[in-house]
Amino acid sequence: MAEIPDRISPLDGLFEPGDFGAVTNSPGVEYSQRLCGALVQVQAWPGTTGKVEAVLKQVLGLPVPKARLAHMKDETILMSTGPGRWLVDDEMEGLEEKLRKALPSDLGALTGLTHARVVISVSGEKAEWVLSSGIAMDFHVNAFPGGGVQLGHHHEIGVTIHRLGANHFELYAFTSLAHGLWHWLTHAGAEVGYRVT
Amino acid sequence: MSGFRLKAAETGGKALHFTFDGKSFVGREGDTLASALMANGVSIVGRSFKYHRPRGIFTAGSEEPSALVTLRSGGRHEPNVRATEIELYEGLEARSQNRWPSVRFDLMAVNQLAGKAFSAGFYYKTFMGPRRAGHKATQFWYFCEQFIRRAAGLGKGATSADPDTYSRMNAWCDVLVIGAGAAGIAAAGRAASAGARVIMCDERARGGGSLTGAPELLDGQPAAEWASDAMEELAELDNVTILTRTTVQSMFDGDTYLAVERVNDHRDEPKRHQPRQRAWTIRAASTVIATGAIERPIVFAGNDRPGVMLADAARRYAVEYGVAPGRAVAVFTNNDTGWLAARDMARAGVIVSAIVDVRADVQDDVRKAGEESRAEIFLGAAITGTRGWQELQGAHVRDFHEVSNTLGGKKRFIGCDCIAVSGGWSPAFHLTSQQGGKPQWDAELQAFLPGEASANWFGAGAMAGKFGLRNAFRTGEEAAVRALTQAGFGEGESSVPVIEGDAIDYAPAPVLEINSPGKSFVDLQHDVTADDVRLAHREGFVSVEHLKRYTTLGMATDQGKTSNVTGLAIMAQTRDMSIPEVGTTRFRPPYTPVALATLAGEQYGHLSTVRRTPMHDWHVANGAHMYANGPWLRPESYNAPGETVEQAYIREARKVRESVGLVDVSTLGKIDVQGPDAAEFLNRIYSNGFAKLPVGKARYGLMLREDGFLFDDGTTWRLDEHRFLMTTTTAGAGHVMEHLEYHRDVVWPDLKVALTSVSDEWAGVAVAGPKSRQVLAACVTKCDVSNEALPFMGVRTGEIVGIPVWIARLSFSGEMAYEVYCGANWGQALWDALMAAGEKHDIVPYGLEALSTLRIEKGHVAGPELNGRTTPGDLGLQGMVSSKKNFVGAVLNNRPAMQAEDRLQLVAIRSIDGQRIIGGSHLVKGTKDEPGLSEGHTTSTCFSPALNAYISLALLERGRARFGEKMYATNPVRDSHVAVEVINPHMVDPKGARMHG
Amino acid sequence: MKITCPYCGERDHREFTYRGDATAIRPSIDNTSLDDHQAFVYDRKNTAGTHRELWNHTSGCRTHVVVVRDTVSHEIFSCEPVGPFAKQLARNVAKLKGAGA
Amino acid sequence: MSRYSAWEILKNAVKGNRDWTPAWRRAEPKSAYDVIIIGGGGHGLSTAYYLAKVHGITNVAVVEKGYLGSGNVGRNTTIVRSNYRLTPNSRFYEKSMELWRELSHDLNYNVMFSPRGVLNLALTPGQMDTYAERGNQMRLMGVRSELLDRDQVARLNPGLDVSGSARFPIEGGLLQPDAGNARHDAVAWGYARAADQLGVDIIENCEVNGFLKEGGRITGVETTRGTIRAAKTGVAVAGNTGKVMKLAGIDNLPIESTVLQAFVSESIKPIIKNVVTFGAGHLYVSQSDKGGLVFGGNIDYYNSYAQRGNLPVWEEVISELLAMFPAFARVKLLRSWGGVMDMSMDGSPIITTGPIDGMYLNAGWCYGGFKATPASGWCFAHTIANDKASEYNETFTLERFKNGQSIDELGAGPTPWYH
Ligand SMILES: Cc1cc2nc3c(=O)[nH]c(=O)nc-3n(C[C@H](O)[C@H](O)[C@H](O)COP(=O)(O)OP(=O)(O)OC[C@H]3O[C@@H](n4cnc5c(N)ncnc54)[C@H](O)[C@@H]3O)c2cc1C
Ligand SMILES: NC(=O)c1ccc[n+]([C@@H]2O[C@H](COP(=O)([O-])OP(=O)(O)OC[C@H]3O[C@@H](n4cnc5c(N)ncnc54)[C@H](O)[C@@H]3O)[C@@H](O)[C@H]2O)c1
Ligand SMILES: Cc1cc2nc3c(=O)[nH]c(=O)nc-3n(C[C@H](O)[C@H](O)[C@H](O)COP(=O)(O)O)c2cc1C
Ligand SMILES: [Zn+2]
Repeated sequence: MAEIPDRISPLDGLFEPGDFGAVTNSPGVEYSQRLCGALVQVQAWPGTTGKVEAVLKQVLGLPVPKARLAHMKDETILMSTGPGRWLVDDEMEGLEEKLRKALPSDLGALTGLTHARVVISVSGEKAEWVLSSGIAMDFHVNAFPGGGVQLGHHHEIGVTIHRLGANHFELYAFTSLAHGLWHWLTHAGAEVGYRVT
Repeated sequence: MSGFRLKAAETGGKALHFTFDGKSFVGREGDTLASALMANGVSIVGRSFKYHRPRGIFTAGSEEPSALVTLRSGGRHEPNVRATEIELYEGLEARSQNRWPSVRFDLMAVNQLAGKAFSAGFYYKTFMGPRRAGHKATQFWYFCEQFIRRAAGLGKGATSADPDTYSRMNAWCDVLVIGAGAAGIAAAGRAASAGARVIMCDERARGGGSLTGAPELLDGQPAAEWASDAMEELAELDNVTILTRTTVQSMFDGDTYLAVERVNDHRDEPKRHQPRQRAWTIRAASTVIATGAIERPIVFAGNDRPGVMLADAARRYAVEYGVAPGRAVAVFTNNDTGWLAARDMARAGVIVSAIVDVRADVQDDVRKAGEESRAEIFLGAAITGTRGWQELQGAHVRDFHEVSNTLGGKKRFIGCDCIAVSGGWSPAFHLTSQQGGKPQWDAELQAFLPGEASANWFGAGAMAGKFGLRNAFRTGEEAAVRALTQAGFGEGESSVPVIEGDAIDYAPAPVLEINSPGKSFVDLQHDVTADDVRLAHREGFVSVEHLKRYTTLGMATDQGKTSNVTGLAIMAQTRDMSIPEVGTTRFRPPYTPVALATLAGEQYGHLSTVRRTPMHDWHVANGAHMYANGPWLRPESYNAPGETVEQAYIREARKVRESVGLVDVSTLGKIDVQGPDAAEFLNRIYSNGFAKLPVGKARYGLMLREDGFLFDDGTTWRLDEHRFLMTTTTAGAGHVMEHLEYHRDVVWPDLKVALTSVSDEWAGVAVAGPKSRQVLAACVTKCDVSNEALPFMGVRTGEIVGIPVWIARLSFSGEMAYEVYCGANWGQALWDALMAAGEKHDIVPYGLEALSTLRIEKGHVAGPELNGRTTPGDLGLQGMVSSKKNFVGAVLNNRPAMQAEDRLQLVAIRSIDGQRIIGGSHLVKGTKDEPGLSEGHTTSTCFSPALNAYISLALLERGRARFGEKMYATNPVRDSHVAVEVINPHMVDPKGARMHG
Repeated sequence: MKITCPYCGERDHREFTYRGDATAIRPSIDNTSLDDHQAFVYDRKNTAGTHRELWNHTSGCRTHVVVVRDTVSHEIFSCEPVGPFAKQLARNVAKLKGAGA
Repeated sequence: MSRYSAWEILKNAVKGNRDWTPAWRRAEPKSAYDVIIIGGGGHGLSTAYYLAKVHGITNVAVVEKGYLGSGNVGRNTTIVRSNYRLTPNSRFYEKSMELWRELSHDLNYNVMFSPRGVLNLALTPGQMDTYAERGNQMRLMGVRSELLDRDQVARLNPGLDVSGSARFPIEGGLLQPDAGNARHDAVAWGYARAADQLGVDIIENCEVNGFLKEGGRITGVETTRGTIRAAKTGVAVAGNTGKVMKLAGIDNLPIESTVLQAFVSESIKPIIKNVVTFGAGHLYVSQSDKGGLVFGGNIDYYNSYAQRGNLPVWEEVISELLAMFPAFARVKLLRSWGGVMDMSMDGSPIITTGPIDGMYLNAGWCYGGFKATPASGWCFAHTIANDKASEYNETFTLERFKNGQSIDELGAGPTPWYH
């Protein structure tokens, strides 16, 4: 049987490593991209939230984060993205099947989004500044602390934003719109200098 | 006016070279273009709007009505820049505007000769032209208008795109401070001390506001030095952001402000990688507005001559820029600040020849300031006229009686080349007025004050009518405390400096016009005179808003910052009313004009984002012309070299019917519908039944709007008992998603349904044609694609080159066809695999045109037929409207007019004689010359290779009863008139043998 | 305008989609009265002043909310969740307001 | 009162412009009239004028709550056109064009009707077909229209980005050469002056705050300046329809009020000829005689009675303007403002008798009622005078929403914020 072809990121061809814009000594921001091994959205029904949380905890081995927060362990990120809704990002494939077994439809719904998003990492001293320039959201740590998750948009491009630390964010960008998001990030990053790795 | 650089300042600062109207000059670092021109003795800077009269420099800030120039060239060409605001840089290139051939000699100035006839409202009374019927009636005005349009206008616009970039920034804060004068600094300091997140904006290059030229000592330091230290200290705080060269332009609802940062306008061109300007959207919890006050003039005859300027501006040129505004300056005032301006100018080395005050007497300390200026003093006097050709040479002074507002005594002449006028101060509450705040008149200060707060803002300093430095600091801190409370903070600490210096009265005498013979200008840019105001009154345009619109007072680029109150005063006097009874016009955003590109921000040049399918690059590389379809770009056709779009799509469509083709359908909207109630939910959404759709089957569904008209269509696949994949039209995807979510959340919250857009998760390829099954059979594994195992409308999983896929046997083309979906990241690999598998059948990729041709031949409806005005019945889809269940739109779809027989109904037409039917045709009975009224129109038109004829789908009145009728498809705008036959829209394979086969 | 989404917190109104008068109630699915449906689809009180209206946080969590807003001053008085998770979210709103977020 | 002419201007100029008299009398409300028109906007004033001129009904008062023309007639982007697709609209707006062409003479007031052409840009071949379909409908209805290709469009308006590399490349456009614009304020003032000369009382600063009702019939109004009786009362208050009709006990109408913003740039020398609209979004721009670029786009999407809008629409509209005309980048925005729109559920107007006896309603003008001003007044006057619609407004009823005969030019459905 043929081997499964490589997955191609929607940013392939655009994402060229190097330093760009006003880089003097060190760049203001660094960008990198990755595809998720598995990205699965979990949706509970109003009465089943507790049960779904228990399933998630058991399958992922992670405590379930409160609204607008994420928990991480090893290769797994569990993000709260809406009422009774979570997004699980796992390095390994096969997550959807694993969860589906544990989560019958009377408890909730599972939707695979592995190919629907590309993750762009934005880090560096100017990360907050760059993101603020295009996303109408308060990025101050008091409003958006490390470990926080927010859903927002840059013009018509929706993004889920996970803040890993003071100067580090991951943007879950829609596959078909990733080009547009990348275009903006390069525009915004040029002023402070950006490094693509 | 013949300004010059004052001795004391001659050596300071770096020399900067610049040109004005092609002539070279030298200015100094720290100059504005205005101060540099003044230092070089240039007095005529531009021409007025209507009469083309010479205009000089009137102010020293953003309120400037007169000194407008064109800056830079090429794509950076920018008209109507205020010389008083632009900071000088090496190589600056400026030109005067609205003049021909030159600014000193302008032929259009003949307009002045007809001055009286050109009075306000004159256009409305003439140019109607001779009375003629029909189209001709208006031609006369239309003819004249072109000349008028050419004479009007200020600078010229650029003709090429701008090479610069623009950016945006979003900011949140606890306390926004607008204005970094004394009040602003005090407010920011206080707010910062409480730990609040503070943003302070000032439109000038440096903070300090009026402190930069103030004669006072603060904590023993000169005010300017104190201010710059204070700004530095603030800037060092982590919780304070200071934005200079940043004008807060607009206040919007919810304490949202738009500020524009001129990041690079003080440079020749932007620093590399930097934007020219940045638009800040600032969302504040509370705001201190400390925008100061704007000085206003007194109106008198001949007051528009270059050399007449505001007193505080003249003072600032001398004190802050080291430039004398003239060789001999006369001050004309109705308040004490004029005297201080005279004194400060004299201290800086300017010769003040006279101080003319309308008041009969002044306080001792004011009189002392006058003495220090060594000027001749005229109390109870007024300037009644000026002398000079283009420039000012002197003024006439007469006695003036303040209470009776009358002139008397002999006319005396004073020689001066600059008149510095002060008519008092108008608080700058523009931002609060923008939100609809009603200003209130203060009779004591003779000024409008901001009035009640409409949002979480607090006024401070001169903006709130609290004049004087001591007041500014005190009210700045008070406002900060209120703002802090509003934002949920403590009160912070006070740090008001010790102030030594004048404590003067800012209240002026209520005199804003000296009525004497000669043209007295109220609005310097629009050439509105005091007589125009009186004429408006005579003609009944007495409401302020009528006055404004009839005379255009305050409608120029300065929006009347220095002329509104004087205009009101004249109207008030004419109506024998008080100023507040007359009222004031509303300020609107922006505060000062803003470059359009700044408001487009980073979007300048990049309208909406393109949605790209995973196969996008392949399409482009293979000759596809990409075509906008909703937010996506899709291949129109794949053109071989030399091939037209029509040739290409006919070839592609023919190939599909003969053999096989494939098309990228990744753009279809795809929605994951899951949950125990998913089937019930779909059953309520679609007009046809979905409750009993078996697992592993797809069904074509129709959705109606609430009002019973067709909304969208598509196939929905039952993947599982509780799991469906809905597809929508490409353009309709967003609206359908919202429609579903709305019904789930608002109408039926008790249904357990999860809705997720998976449009980006799946790449989709449709494989169509008699050989399609063979193509799949050649590459699909883990799935039997035989007719028995995968019948029409069946849905299965499988693999292609190891890629997991969904395969649904659906047909849009009427051929045997399949849609194959896989994870988007594999989309290209799937495409390649299908192309390879089809190679021996000569598989072709086909684009939108061929796709459309195939479905037209089959009579399938799409976007053009779902135009928002059609019902299922209109399109022959009544059979898909269930009468056994209730669904969205069911009831209103039953209204009699929507079921009527005389509606436009779907038909097809075929060209009878081989002539081409062109898109957008109407169906008529008459000849080309007399076509008659429209009975219907074409919707989707193509050449059909299957029928070997030009055909079209069409909507025709009572169409279904008219098959066989001969008509014309007329297209006068495209010059065609084609004989057609009305036929059944199911043109190819009406029984469906091919797709079921 | 700023709207406090019960899930996401205070956000710019540009992230939300207006969905109309919240006092117009869709007749239940088995109501077939033409008048009721017509009233729901076409008749509007079009209030000047305090208005209950629906918005969807389209660019955020996609929750629907009922906003009470003054259509003359644009002041927003309250924002309550609707939909299946309304009860759960109602608790959130109180929290979000308390945090001053 | 004198007729206006070039001669009058010269004569007066010589005399220092001292002899001009008010354009209209400041009338005091009488206790009763044959007809009261509520709303001193374009439609109210033109109604009064045609009542007097065409129907000989001169005992008429127009009551206006603020200054005359303070509503939408004084704040619109002045586009006058009849390039409609649906027959009822096409007929009505072409009637309006006929009246526009004669208007300056008719009123003896130069309303500066300027048929400079309205050009709708098409950005895809599909849009060209849609425009052709509309252009053909216009032709069949006797309205001039032309379908232009890209070069023709560019020649008319040199700053357009026709590079083909644009996100939405321009394919061509539909031109209505006889359409254009008119000076908004002059229209209000001209109608007011002409109506006044025919005996109509124009009463400013007089707000209607109640209706007189007798036996289910409207018999007049209560105002801030007293009670005024009338045999017939016409309501033409545009964005305020909801408020005013509530005073008469009509709580529900197929109308929602929203804000539409408009924008004007600083003056620049003539740069665009036509009124140009952009096909990839909602945007229209023209250049005023003063030189300002006057433009507008979508409504602010929520219900509103505030005459001001918000920032997102600025950004949207201006990005679209610059996509069309990139060379306008450094032209500066001078002023923006808002007007309250009476958005009807199908985007088409209502000119009808009722909904109560003695009352007549003129509303639902959405973005587009300025161009309707003459025909709206003409039809409303006809309807009031004859208690029956004219042939031009017989479909503009309230009942159409009930019986499924909506006149939905855009096909957007009963969702006002999508119209
Ligand atoms: C920004 C904007 C741009 C537009 N652009 C165009 C365009 O380009 N082309 C076009 O054709 N149309 C356009 N329109 C629409 C057009 O302006 C309106 O449809 C039309 O002006 C409405 O009719 P009117 O003139 O009678 O309304 P208005 O001028 O609004 O008249 C209604 C009057 O009623 C008065 N009133 C309200 N309540 C009371 C009361 N209780 N008592 C007494 N008086 C009352 C109001 O004060 C107002 O003066 C635009 C509208 C706006 C807001
Ligand atoms: N010549 C004079 O005598 C004179 C003139 C004006 C003020 N004053 C005195 O100065 C003190 C005033 O202090 P203050 O702080 O109230 O006013 P200020 O004039 O010192 O400061 C106002 C500041 O606000 C800035 N500003 C105005 N509008 C802005 C906007 N929209 N965006 C950004 N920045 C904006 C101005 O550039 C200025 O720097 C008072 O004592 C007043 O009486 C004196
Ligand atoms: C076609 C048109 C052109 C306009 N041109 C200008 C202008 O050149 N300068 C200006 O200040 N305002 C201009 N305005 C806007 C008016 O000043 C005013 O904002 C508008 O009539 C709304 O009134 P309001 O702002 O008082 O509410 C224009 C308005 C229209 C309708
Ligand atoms: Zn939200």
